[in-house]
Amino acid sequence: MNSGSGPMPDRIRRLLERLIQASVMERIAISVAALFAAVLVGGVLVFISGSFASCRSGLDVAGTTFCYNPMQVYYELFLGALGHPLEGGWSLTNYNLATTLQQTTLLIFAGLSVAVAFRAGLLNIGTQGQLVVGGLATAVTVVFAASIIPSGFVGTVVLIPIGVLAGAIGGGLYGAIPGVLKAYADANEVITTIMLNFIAVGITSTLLSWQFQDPESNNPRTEPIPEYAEIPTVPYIGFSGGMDFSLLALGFAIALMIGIAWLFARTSFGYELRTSGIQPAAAAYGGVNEKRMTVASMTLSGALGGIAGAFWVLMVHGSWLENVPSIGFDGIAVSVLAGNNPLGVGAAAFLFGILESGSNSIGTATDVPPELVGILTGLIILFVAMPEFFRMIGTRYIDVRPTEPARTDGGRAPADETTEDPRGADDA
Amino acid sequence: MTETESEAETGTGSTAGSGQTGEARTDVETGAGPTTEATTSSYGEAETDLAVHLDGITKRFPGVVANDNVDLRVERGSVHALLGENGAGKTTLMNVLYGLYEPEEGRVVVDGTERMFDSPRDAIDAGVGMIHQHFMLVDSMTVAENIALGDEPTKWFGMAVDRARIDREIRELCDRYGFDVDPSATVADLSVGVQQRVEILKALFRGADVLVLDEPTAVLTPQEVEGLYDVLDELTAQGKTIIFITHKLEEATHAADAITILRDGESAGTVVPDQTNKNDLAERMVGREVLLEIDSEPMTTGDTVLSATDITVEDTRGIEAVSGIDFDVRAGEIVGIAGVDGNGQAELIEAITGLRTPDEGTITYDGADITDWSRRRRIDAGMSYVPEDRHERGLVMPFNLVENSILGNQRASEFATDGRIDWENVRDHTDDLIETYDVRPPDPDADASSFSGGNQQKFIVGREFERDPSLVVATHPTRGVDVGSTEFIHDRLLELRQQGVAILLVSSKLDEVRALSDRLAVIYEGEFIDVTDPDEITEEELGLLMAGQRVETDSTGSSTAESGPGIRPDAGETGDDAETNASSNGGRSR
Amino acid sequence: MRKRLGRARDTLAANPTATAVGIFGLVLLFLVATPASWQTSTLRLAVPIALAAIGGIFAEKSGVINIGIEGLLIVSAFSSIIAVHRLGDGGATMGLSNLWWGLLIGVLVSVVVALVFAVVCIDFKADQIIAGLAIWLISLGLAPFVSRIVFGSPNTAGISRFGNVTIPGLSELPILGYLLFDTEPQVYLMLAGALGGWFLLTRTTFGRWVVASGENPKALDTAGVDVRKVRYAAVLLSGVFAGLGGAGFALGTLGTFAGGGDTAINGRGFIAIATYLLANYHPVGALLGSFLFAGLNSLQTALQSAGYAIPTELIRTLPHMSVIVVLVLVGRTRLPDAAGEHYESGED
Amino acid sequence: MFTLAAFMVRNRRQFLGGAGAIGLAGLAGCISGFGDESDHAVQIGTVYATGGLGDDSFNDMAKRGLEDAQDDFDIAITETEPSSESEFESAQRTFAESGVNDLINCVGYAQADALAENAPDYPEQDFIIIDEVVEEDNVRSYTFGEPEGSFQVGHLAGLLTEREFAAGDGETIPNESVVGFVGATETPLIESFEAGFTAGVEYANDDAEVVSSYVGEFNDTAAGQEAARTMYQNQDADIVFHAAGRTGIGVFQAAQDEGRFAIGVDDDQSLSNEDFADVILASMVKRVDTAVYSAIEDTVNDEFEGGVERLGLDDGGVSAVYGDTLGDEIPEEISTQIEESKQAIIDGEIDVPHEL
Repeated sequence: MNSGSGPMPDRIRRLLERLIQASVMERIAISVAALFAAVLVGGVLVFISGSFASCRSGLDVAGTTFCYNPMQVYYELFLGALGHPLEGGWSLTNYNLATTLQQTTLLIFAGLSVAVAFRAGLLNIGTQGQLVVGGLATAVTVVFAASIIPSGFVGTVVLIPIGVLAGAIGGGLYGAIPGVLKAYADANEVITTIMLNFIAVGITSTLLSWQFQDPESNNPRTEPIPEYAEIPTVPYIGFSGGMDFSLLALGFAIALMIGIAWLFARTSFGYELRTSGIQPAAAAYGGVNEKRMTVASMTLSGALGGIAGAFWVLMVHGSWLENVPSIGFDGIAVSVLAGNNPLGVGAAAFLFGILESGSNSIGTATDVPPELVGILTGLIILFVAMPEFFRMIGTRYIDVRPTEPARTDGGRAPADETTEDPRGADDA
Repeated sequence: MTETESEAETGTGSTAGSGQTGEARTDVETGAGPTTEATTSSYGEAETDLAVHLDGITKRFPGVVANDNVDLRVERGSVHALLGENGAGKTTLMNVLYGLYEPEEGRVVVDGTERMFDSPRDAIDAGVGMIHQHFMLVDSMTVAENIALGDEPTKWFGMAVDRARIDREIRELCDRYGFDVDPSATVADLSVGVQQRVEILKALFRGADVLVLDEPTAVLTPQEVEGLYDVLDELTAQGKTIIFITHKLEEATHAADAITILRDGESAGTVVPDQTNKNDLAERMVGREVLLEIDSEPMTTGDTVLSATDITVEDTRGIEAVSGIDFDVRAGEIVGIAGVDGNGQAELIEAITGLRTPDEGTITYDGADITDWSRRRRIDAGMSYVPEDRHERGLVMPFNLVENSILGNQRASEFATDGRIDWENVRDHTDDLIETYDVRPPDPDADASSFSGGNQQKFIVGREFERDPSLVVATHPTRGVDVGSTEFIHDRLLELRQQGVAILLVSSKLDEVRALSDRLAVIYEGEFIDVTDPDEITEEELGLLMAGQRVETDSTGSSTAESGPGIRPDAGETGDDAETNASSNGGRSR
Repeated sequence: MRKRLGRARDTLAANPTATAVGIFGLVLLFLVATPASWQTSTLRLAVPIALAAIGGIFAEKSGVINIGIEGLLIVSAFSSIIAVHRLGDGGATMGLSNLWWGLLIGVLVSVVVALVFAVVCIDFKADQIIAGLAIWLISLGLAPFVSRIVFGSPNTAGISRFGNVTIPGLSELPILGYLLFDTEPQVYLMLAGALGGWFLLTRTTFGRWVVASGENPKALDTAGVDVRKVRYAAVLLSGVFAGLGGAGFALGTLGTFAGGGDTAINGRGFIAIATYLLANYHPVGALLGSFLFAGLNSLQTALQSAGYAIPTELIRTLPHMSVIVVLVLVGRTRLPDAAGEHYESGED
Repeated sequence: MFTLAAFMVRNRRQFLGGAGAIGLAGLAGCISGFGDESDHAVQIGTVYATGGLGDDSFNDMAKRGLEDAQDDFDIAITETEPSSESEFESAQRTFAESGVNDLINCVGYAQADALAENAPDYPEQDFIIIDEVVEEDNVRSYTFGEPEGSFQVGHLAGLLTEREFAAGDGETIPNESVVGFVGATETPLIESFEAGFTAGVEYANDDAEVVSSYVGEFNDTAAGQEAARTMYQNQDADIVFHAAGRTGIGVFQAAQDEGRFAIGVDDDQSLSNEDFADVILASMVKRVDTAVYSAIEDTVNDEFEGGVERLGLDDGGVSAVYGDTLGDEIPEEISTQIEESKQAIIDGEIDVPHEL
């Protein structure tokens, strides 16, 4: 990727290895543990709630009938999302897997959006709103552009990039608002972005009924975009068009994911963004204009959210509908599970793609309410948020206490940093 | 295990007897001859006369022994100094006494009774009060609320705090010890000296008989320090026992009845001030002879590099912190700014380095007006800055040294092209820095947070000095840094000066600014109260200036004339009542 | 501009009497100038916002930012309705009306969820914002999950609601009478909660410890008070208040709970957070602030049925927009110094 | 507790067995667990409208049709309740993909777009859609004469509002002729309710005023309550008709609190919501259950065909049904007039508008 620098020198590889071993491994361990813990708690919840439901045949324990089998629920959830690969007649390009990958693609964009902001130290809860606005921008732009651009292959090649760009711009501008409010009016971004989510819904539906409503439809939706403007599927190897999923979109998402990772690791902007996220004072000291960085990272974050909206329109629905599903909120879960690491977002998005798609299987194949998936999502975030919990469990069984460096010179040993405030006025 | 052992001791023998056992163990384990000698010869009272007896305290942290078998005997009604360098384990020892830490070994005996303190609550109940170096006060609360915190008397069957009673009790205490503190004032509005008194009142309110003061003078002006000594006298006269932690020989010998020295977590003996001298104390403290000598040859100064005119800066609360300061710094010259922390130094430096916009005035740099320049532009123009707060500003703690080595240089053409960082180059640069500035351990991949303060500071200094700057702004460059690193940093500063770099040095260490500076400005309440030749001013005069007292015989006036308008004509007005006024414009260091 | 606003704010804070008189004047104006139906509906709609905000004040003042307060409103609301339904709508259990049992159980469930949040944030040192979001998301899933199991639908069955409680004599007073002394129990709870919260926070030992725990936990710790316990108590208290708000709203106003989408709580917990920031952590101020947001909400309904051609969807966002406007104009309320930070005794 | 442990052990043994050579069979044994359903002759999938079950009107009516059919035929039911319009397409498709459903019920007009897209992709799959027309061979569309039914209850409201009438918990305000309409979303279908209602009110009484409010959601009872309360208190409305699914429960609550009347929709809500029977004057019943039942009946008998079926006043598809408690108290001269206007509509003498 970095064409000028030649083969990757050993030292850098070593650096990467160390980085991975030190923090990334721990993160992965915590994320996996959190997933298991959430599944476990969810399973218990399912089992117990089964005693309140009514059913014809259940498990009788001490006079109580338990109607739900957690094992069955998770079987449907995880394998149902892949189209039941362990059962007969399975094909790779099945509908359930297509749904899973469709959700994965959207969640990669949403997760990246959240990750970019979180890494910059900004808790952007507003990806949902940015997605809603970006999606509408895409739908409206493509419908308008389609009227002046020839149809067919040319239309596909021109309209899709225009649509994605429109989504990015729409979401980016909408994301910039809380950035500006934070930078120049000191308004807490958590509150403003949550409020802007509600406002996005209001504004878009107002715009819709004012101007963009499809007169043909009873639903609150925009005019459908022409079929050739939808993301095309890959012939022969891809999933069929009816499945509303394209490998090209997933490929683009993965490319974008790698691009963001590269941005963080190898560019000045990425360096400044990460520094601002960890220690704003150090970033300011290092010549970063905090205000501009706040606006820039929120804009980038919003643009990624807008792209998620664009793909929701271009790949899934072919038009923009009111009541956009909560992809943006799930993006928070994805990013948190991924430790805000762009590459981790891919894996986490796939997991949540499975949850989303598997909830259909739960709904149809079991009596357990599919809202279980929402609870699981919350539980996963909750467990990921408390690494200390797993560290405590970890240290109880394995001694993984980090080796503290001993006193390395005549100066203040690290232990003294804990006993005396390092910023203290210690005149020697 | 040790705890049960010592409990068993108490159970069987007399307290004095168990003390003997402790000492014997000291001998065997450490073999530190002088320690035992000093302890027994100069200070061998029976334990029942002791207000506090810490016996063989050992406290370990992961990887470090902070206290190693330390003994401390404090006579009732005395002032006892605990002397040692930073990191010698003084605060740790006192935290053990205050119940914040549980020692791995040793006994805590207060008032003749052995105690096990699980929490500060227990210590408070046993009559031990602690005044921390960083005051444990809630800024937004009133004096009365702070003093009573955790011990509030109540009325209406515990339903409500009995505020009248708190005020009454505080007034009684103030009368008794001669304090002048308004219970209804908000702590944030008080000067540091008064805040310290609030801390002392807080301990007294809880019925403390033993008061532990951690570095009580660190943030005080010399005049406030004198006031503190008076308070200590008053307290001991009323039968209270004082332990104070310090690393200043002067204070220990001046104020204490007895001094216990700590070095590297071990006791280096207890002495009575009359029977010792400073050299002996210093040697015990540092373990070798220290001489802070700086060879600063006079330099021929070049062109003006930095010039500030009529700079006025407001702090974050909108209060004027810097009021119309003028000065300039020439190439090959070190201009020092001395002053008690919180007199506007931080705001002034931030205005110069581009972290804060001055409300009035102009700053020129190499002839260009840079008042409105961003921090970025100032860095690019060759301004280096060693910040006061290395943990918040100077280093990104979770980043390793490689990443930290380009903080501020992340867009410099040396390390980045078209916004892409060439990490290979950066790594070479880091290796160079580590080698040249002797950063230990020499591990570029270790997180900044894992290095000791001295090494962190050396790394920052290296990064800033190797930037080929034309101006270096260094604030407290040796704060919290060990002696060896301090010397090294001083040498490097002088070397830069030799190379013709303009240097602006801010420090609260009088010896440092006096020794290094070519010209020395004293800042008080946001104004330069005087600009002097550091060689011609005595430490006493400097101390008075820092407290806002103008020197009557203006012998240094001539040196200010050539350095531009350094004195504000009206500065004298504010000079008199330092203690009460220091508070009014936010002159706090926290 | 910003500075001037900040100063104006400081001036207000420095003159509590003048501020109080000013606010009282505004309230009076509101009472005289608006129709009674709007006032009563404002009071009713203020219940979940005001009580959640007062709860949030305690948690945040103690240093734990409880952004999961929306979740607490949700769980207390739906569990109180389920409880009433299970115990028997309209009946009484052990001499106490089932509605009141429902309120108790709603509060209890909210406290249990708050306890989970407290354990996660205080003992397991989770990031408070993330953990709060998790509590919200879990509640969003739990409400329809449970009611689907109990009722076979994301929506609960309907139940009867609290009736007005009239205080003899006082209810005859002009305006104040019908507003404050002839109203529903949850409104009394809200008024009592604001006064009680104010007393607890400013006049009791516990209140002082809460403030110290949020501003400078080390100071509290060295004064011999267990910061951990204070924070636990404060977070649980936020569960109590939010529980009263959620259950009171459900039993007094909703009478049924829609679990789909944003649920029937519909972001009121987040508005509560904005409310206490606006009120600068003052419980009575939070009560008045909640009137502002609830008033906007009922204004929206009033405007619409009065036939003004403002798009419905846009009017519906009025409260949310005003939160942002308020945040921008007032600027960042100074959070307690240690809010969001973990504290461990012995740590420096 | 003991049995629980035994269950776990058994399950684990099964699981371990599943991991062994025979593998899948064991795993299947473990996951299928309890709650098995036996095979049925016919399987019906239902995708509900966004208000979800428990709305006491639209969705619950469809559900009732299913249950009635279940009583009469050997059918298995699978259901899903999407929470937003954007989920309809995948919900329908998931049912169609599974290939086991003999009929898929799409409840609600909002599913039309999605169905229009899906139906051609699954030509062998039978669908029905309620409230909207999708012209495909494998889709049967059921529409109702909502404006006509609404006209009837409008007529009733218009007649009652100007006279003094008290029954149950409610009473009218005789000197003010104002009635209200609370709708969910501003869509053509819901607006056709208002159009019919307004026409009915005007038919009864030229001076009567109709105030209307759209809440924006089908399941926001608090908003429904506030909207209706404002009408009762500020605008002196005495009867409010709702076409807002679950939001309408708020209208009933407000009516009860204010001592006024409400008119229900879809189902006879004085029966489905007994708590409010003392304020529900009447309901505009829309026999969604009949539609669902007939479609299932045809499927079971292998007689299903695509096409459009319109259910109106004449065949009882829509009708004004008096409240269970209050109906008896409605004066006869009024019910006679209602009966007359019904006939007039059926005969085409009254032209009921379908749009505002």
